[in-house]
Amino acid sequence: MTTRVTDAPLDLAPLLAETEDDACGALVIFSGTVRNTNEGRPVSGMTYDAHVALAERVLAEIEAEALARFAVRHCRIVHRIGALALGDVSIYIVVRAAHRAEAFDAARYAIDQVKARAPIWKEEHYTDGASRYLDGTPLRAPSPEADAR
Amino acid sequence: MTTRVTDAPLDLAPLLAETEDDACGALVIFSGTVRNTNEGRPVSGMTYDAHVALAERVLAEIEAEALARFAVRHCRIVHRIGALALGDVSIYIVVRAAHRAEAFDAARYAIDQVKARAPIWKEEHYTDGASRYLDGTPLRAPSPEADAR
Amino acid sequence: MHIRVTFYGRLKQDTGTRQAALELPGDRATVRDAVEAALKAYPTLAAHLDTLACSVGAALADPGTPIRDGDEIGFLPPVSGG
Amino acid sequence: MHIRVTFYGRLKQDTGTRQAALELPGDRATVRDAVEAALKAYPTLAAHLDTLACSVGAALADPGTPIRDGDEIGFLPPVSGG
Repeated sequence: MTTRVTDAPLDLAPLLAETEDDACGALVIFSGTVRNTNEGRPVSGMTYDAHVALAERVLAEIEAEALARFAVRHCRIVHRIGALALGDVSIYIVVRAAHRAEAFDAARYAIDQVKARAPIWKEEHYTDGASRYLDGTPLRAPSPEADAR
Repeated sequence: MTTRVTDAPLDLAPLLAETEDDACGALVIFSGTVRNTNEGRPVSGMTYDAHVALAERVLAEIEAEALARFAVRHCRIVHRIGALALGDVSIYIVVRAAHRAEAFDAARYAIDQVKARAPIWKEEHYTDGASRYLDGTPLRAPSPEADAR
Repeated sequence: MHIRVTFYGRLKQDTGTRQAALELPGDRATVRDAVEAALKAYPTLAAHLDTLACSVGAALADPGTPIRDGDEIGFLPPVSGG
Repeated sequence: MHIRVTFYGRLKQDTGTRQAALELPGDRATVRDAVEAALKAYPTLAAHLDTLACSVGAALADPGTPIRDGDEIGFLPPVSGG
């Protein structure tokens, strides 16, 4: 089974290799990295928590939605959890399409959806030793109407 | 001097290394690759010609414009020329910013500008042995008014 | 009925607990019943009820979703991944 | 005045030439004069004049841009990089 959520450092090369496709002229990659400040406070690192089984499902769903909504041929998402240092990569999104506009749109869709829907939580650590969980987006269960569609 | 136009295969790793920056939380990479069809014709490869000295200047200008117009901290562009096979990478654009929206916008700006302004030409080779130069965008010299601003 | 509840993100911090076993009366229950039982055991959850979501196993669940003996109920605060 | 002209992209194909030496009369000239001289030597350029751009050295140039002995004038058809 493809792993999308892992506590190991993320590696871009295998994502590029598994999506290689001569029918694609455009590749867009998004990556999130741990930033050294947030709202003016100096940050020393970040701990990511996740509901791994549900997050795996949600990331796979977002990949499938990107393929269904945009003219793209590949969308792969991997997210790291656990303790990350400054500069560490927390997420890679790799999109390949025939043309660039669709690749950009799909990558943007994917990261926006990950932030809104993936059951993943950031705890920010500060250089003064304090830490806090970041505010986020409340999850909603899919409505029965949506299921029936 | 930084090289932005080369006939050697492009390598992403040094671009990522030279733009590493803890102040950035978002990385967007665009890459163009040689596609196996165009307008329904099977393609076997692509030859890129360039006015190298002018192209180096134009790519550096586009990098600087991306930094000036968007809240991004790094923009690097490299373009390959010469004979490329299917799937080969013709261009990498690497953008790093504090936040993702600006990184996406700047990467998109950069590739749009490269296509409109860089003195680079594609000759497409087809599997039947034919080839043709692709239609493109006429260049315009910067107007004296623009220079005076 | 025995269930397990798992607290994620700041709920783990606020309850001081990653996972706990709870007992629900009777043999029919819903996610709503699990939340009420967890609230009794972990009163600090009260501050999070407005933005709480729940999972049953590997799926998001509504308050009315039925649960069975042995289910694992996830308590999910607002998400902030990426 | 001696100049060099360089043909890029499809202009290289249409003229059959990458680079050529041209002689311009007198010691004052502009890009326009270089284009006229190139057109005499390579009549197939006529089809491309509407969309032609020129460079002098490593800079884009207007038709009125002055050129000097030894300059290299680039003949640039519409671009298609990326």
